[in-house]
Amino acid sequence: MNDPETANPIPLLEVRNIKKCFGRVRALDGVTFTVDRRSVVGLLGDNGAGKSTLIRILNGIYSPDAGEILWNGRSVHLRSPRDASNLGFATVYQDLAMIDQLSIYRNMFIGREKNVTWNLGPFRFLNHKRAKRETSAALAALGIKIKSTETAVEALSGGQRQSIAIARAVHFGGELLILDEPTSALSLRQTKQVLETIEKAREREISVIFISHNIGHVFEVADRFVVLSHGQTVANLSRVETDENQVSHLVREGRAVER
Amino acid sequence: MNDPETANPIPLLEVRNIKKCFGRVRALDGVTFTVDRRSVVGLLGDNGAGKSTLIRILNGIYSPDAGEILWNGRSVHLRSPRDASNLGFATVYQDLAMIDQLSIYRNMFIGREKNVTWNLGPFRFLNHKRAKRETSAALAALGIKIKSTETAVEALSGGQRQSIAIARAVHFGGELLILDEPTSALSLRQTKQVLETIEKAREREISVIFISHNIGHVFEVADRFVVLSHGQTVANLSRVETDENQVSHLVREGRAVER
Amino acid sequence: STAAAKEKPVIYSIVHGTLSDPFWAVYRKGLQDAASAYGAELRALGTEVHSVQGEVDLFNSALAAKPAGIITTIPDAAAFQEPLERAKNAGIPVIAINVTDTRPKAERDPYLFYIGGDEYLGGQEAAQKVLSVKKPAEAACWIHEPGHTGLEARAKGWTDEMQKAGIKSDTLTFRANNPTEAAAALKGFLTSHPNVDALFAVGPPPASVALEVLNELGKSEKVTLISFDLTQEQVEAIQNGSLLGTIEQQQYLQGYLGIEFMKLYLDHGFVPGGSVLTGPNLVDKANVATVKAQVEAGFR
Amino acid sequence: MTVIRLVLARLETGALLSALAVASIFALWTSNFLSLESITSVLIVTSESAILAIAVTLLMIAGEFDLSVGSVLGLSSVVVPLMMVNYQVPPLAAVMIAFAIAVGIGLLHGTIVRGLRIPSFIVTLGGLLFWRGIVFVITQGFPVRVPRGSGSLFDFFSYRFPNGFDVSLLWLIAWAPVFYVLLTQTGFGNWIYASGANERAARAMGVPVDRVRTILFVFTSVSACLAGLIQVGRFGSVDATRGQGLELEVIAASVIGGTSLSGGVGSIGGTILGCLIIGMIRNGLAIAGISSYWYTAIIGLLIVAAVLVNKATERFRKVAV
Amino acid sequence: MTVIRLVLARLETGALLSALAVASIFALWTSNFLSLESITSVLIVTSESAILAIAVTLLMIAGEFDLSVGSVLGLSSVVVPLMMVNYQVPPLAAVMIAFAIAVGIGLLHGTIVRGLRIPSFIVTLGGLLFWRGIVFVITQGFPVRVPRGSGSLFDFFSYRFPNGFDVSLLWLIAWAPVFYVLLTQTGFGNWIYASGANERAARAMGVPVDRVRTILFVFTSVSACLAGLIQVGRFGSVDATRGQGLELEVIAASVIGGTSLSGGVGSIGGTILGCLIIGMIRNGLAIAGISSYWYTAIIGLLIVAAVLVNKATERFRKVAV
Ligand SMILES: Nc1ncnc2c1ncn2[C@@H]1O[C@H](COP(=O)(O)OP(=O)(O)OP(=O)(O)O)[C@@H](O)[C@H]1O
Ligand SMILES: Nc1ncnc2c1ncn2[C@@H]1O[C@H](COP(=O)(O)OP(=O)(O)OP(=O)(O)O)[C@@H](O)[C@H]1O
Ligand SMILES: [Mg+2]
Ligand SMILES: [Mg+2]
Repeated sequence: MNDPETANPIPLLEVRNIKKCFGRVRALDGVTFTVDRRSVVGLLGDNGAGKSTLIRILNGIYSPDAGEILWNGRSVHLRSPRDASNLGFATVYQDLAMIDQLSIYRNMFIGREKNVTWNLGPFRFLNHKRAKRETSAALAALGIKIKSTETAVEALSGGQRQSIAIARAVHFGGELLILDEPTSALSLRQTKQVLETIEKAREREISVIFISHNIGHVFEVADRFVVLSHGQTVANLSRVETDENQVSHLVREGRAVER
Repeated sequence: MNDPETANPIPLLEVRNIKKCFGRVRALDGVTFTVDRRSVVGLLGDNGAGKSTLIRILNGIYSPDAGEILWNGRSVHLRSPRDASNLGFATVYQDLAMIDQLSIYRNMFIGREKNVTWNLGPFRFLNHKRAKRETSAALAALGIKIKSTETAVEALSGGQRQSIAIARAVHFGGELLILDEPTSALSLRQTKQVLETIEKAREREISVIFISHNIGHVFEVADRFVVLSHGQTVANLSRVETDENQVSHLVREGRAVER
Repeated sequence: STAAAKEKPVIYSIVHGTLSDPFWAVYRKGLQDAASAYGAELRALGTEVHSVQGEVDLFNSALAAKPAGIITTIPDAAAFQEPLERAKNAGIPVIAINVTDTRPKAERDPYLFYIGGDEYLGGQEAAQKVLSVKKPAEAACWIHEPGHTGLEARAKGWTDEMQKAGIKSDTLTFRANNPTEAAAALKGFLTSHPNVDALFAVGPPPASVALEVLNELGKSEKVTLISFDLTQEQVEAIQNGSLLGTIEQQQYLQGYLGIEFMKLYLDHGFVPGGSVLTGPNLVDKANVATVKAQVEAGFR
Repeated sequence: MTVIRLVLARLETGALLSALAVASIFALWTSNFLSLESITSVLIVTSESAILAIAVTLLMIAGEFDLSVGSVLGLSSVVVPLMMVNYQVPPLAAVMIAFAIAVGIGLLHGTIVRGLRIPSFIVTLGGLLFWRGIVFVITQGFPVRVPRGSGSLFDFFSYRFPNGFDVSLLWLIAWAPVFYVLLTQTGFGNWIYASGANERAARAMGVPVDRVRTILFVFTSVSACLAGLIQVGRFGSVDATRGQGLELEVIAASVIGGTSLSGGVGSIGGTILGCLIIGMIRNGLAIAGISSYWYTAIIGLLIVAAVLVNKATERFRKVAV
Repeated sequence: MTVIRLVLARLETGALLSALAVASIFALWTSNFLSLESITSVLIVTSESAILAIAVTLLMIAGEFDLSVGSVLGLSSVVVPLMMVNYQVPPLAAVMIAFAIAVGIGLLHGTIVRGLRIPSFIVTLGGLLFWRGIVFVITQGFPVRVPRGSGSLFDFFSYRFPNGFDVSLLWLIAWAPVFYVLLTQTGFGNWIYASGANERAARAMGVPVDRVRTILFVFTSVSACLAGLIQVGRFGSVDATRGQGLELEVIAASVIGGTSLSGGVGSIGGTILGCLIIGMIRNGLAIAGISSYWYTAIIGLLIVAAVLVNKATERFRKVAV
């Protein structure tokens, strides 16, 4: 938005040589890639490759041992998820991160209450009606059918929970949508809707990082494929350079096909 | 095992007209199907169809409002997961159900300690070494690479956690293995291994209930497809009667193709 | 003078309750005044709540510090037997104050002598004072810390004496840490026992609550209130007639004399012939004026 | 039907039923339980403890404990009359200073819990001992006479109307709705629930968990200060043991009112009812003439019984916050 | 290096460092802290409280509280001499009956928690009041003396050797390893951790959570009984307030030793060290002759400081149970 030129050379997000150890486990060992404006990056890798750790670092949940994160070309230090959401990140975590005991609509707006408050002098109050209405709308937009937004999240099925987390991220989505295996529990129908949503996000100038083990799904939407293996970036390919087979092989073997 | 005749007419498990309401939500509204010996049943259905609720009922976590469960032809009342495991069920729950703070090998044997205890008079003690060794072996059998079985489960990646839960169920698998979306977080490589494991289970006379939204995966292993929709059994087809398209359609639409 | 400072004997004082209790505050002042007068290094300890066990543990710690002498209460003779014997073997003199082992000297725990009052007598005296002004229809006595041996003894003295006079006396056991709750409970009791017209509060906390409750109920006239120990509030209440009187032990003396006698024993080996009784002493309208200034200055 | 369902669904309903059960038992048992005298004294007790318990409830919902409230109450009760008597501080200034101290204590507790990552249980247990020790140091154990001449100020906290009611009830009526609105109608209330129900998820969703809890530690200290001032005005003197043992009682009231010890669940109404239940039990037993050694035992039984009524009706309540 | 890593990784290490820190402070501060007299008296106090705290720790790891231990300790301490004096029950039988009562109380608490789904906090708070009330009722507030002739039996629980050490230390040395083995080397120990860390998952994995907790309630009551009898032996008498306030102290010792209030985390060694830390602080301050003014306040500070040492070294410890 700051820079509406179409041929902008500065990428939206740049991740440079990020490293992170847990004790003796090297979860990330030098990860580098960029997310351009209006692009969908598919982040791939075997189980334990370090994808979720990277996402947590992007949200300030962990701090990296080394490396740099640049946002719009400027180096940023993310100390908490709050910092990240202020920058304009919206994330669906792999473990979903919802408050089971609270209702759907409260979960929708936790940490984002300012969107549904009304002011009385210096005080801000929640507009419950509006929160419920907006929640219903956001769910409907994703094609999710749930009887009441007052239901506690713990009463939902695995897929329903996941849908709500996605709806939350999409609804507030700033400039970067980060989806860590968002479709793992979703039915075919729901999955299709999520993939469409990703497409629409791109059209709305929102960039997306999309993690999934279903390479087919990733291929349907991504412009660029970043493959991690044992915490390292082993490939960074644009859609035109590659095909499903090559990417599958990279994910499986953690290195390129021997020629 | 009790009845080694091959043409046994009594199915291993029979679920008859199970119903379950939560407040005004009818999660299950009459589910009926059977699991034959040495067979893999694929349980399919849209998000919120009631699959996981059924699994919880089979494990005595919820008690059904109506209906009957027959095991080897005899009606059983399951009051707790302990009852179920005594009958010979081993389950991977969709939400995994592990103790995050405990180590991998302890998680492996919780509730199944008698497999790794040694006796001193009337007392039973854990054999930690053996527990770790057996855990490593069970993980290796599934092709899972993890540095140490002493790591806390909370330090694992999503896919690693899921692999451990599967390893646990497979390792103790009695006569019926119940897998609720076991491959959702797994990489292609891991998924393949799990599907192979299911095949092997059948060869070892173990029956399997396999839930997944990936109909391709289900088709690779299942002999029979049970489709739920809004808590009801809308289809129960053997492999020879159907194909992937028909099942996909059933799952998507909740009813058969109009002819 | 540094040599003299080093010479200062270390004297421990240990009690079975919290020193933040108003009663022990006065006692402590006695200790301190004597300690500075006689050049002793005072170490005054108390438990956090009423606890004999906690006191014995403190006593053991004090023994480990190898002091010149220890001044302690003996709320439970059996519990103190073994520690006192150890003190004796270690050659550390002990003076008992406030409550003690009442058995004859030959049988009792090994300590030098006792300085203090007699709780049971104090309770009796409270009853006698009330009986001297009227014959209550029904009486009651309020222990704010049930199980506290000293308070229970006061209550028993009162109850026995009332029974002798043929008057029924109930025992209340509401705690007074939360005065509002205690007030509500006392009101409840007075509602359900409308005949009660004499009340014995075994210490300042229940006395304070009882004064307020009787005032609020307009029963200050009808119910004769008597109490134990002295605070400014009680003094004022005696002056304005809402409190008949209060029994005190002159515990300042227990502290002051404790140090003084310990010093005399340490320097010259003096031991008095018997117990030194500091109470019970009745304060009522007749003598309240004389003690008022003392209370304000913290001597009573 | 729907109305009944909705009422039954609320967390407070169980506590309400418990309260009604306790009230009925005593009303049948003793004739005086419903007298004005008895009602007012129950209400006074309830108001005081509820003012404190409400703040403690919020903190418990957010997943932390405050064991220091009794000592903080003691401290503020002692500090105000002491300043007025010994240092001729004007009453209003003394009160302001007491509240400032309370704010400081709350901030201190919150900062230690948050900055040093020490469990709140330990920090506030330390606080329980430390602030009680400070009370002892400044009073030297002597009770402090409350200057009633300054009645006008303390009347503000606890004036007793001729009909027996007390200003403290008005304080509760003013205090409770503020916290109720805070908890249920603001984003901050959302954060309180989220912090206690699932701290990790709350952080991931952008809730400033540490800040929320620090603010709540300030609330508990300030409430303790207010409750202390309400008590001070009523009785002629304060001794250094004022408020001892209160921490457990307010936590108990919260739990009786439906607050969960593990965080994430609780309500203002339930807590007030919890305080009412405890108040009624204590007062009712005294009216029934059980005042002696059985008193303690029977309180124990009735507390369990009261919660039992709550639980027995629980299955009707299944709606999320 | 690896050995150091492994040692640092244990949960107990933090508590050990705290204990060493406290011991060093007092050893430097006062010359008598390391005298035999002082060491034995710390060990006696530590043994008594640790015997109780160990069981409380297990229960806390399993995710429940027992606030009634102080009252149960009081009850069993009172019941034994009372039966011997008033009903001429033989000593051994009296002790057996006391243990039977303790088992009964534990079962009762466990059954109410489990059967009626009332939080353990409330049930055992009820127990705290009820059993204390019963003590008041049966003693009428007066201390009970242990008949001397029976000395031989109580020597079994608490005999002080000429060198100052006490049998209670042997009890701890016998008691602690049993629970240590139970917690770390048996399936039941696994269940204890699982029940507290994630009750729902534990049930799903086939852990009989309710049975585990009920058994642990029995353990806490029985431990309280044993600790009570040890104290009866040491003091030769019991008063009606015996054990009052103990519940908070043993929970504090557990938490200082690294036990989590929310369940799933804790160790026997840590708890013993926690008891030792509290014992040393009390003893050390008494020996140092800290002005009684400051005594309480400083205990509070030192408890927080002790946990701080523990936390400061925490990042080295990252190995699962
Ligand atoms: N908190 C932690 N402590 C210790 N090790 C951790 C922690 N979090 C992650 N790890 C380790 O770091 C590695 C990377 O984990 P991560 O969750 O990032 O994998 P992932 O690529 O998301 O895998 P998946 O596809 O299974 O979700 C794993 O080996 C994991 O065990
Ligand atoms: N404890 C509960 N309380 C109330 N409603 C519940 C509860 N558990 C499940 N439900 C509801 O029952 C329905 C079925 O849920 P279930 O988890 O069985 O679906 P599912 O088929 O497993 O879906 P998914 O594929 O998303 O995992 C859903 O509408 C859900 O909201
Ligand atoms: Mg991941
Ligand atoms: Mg499911």
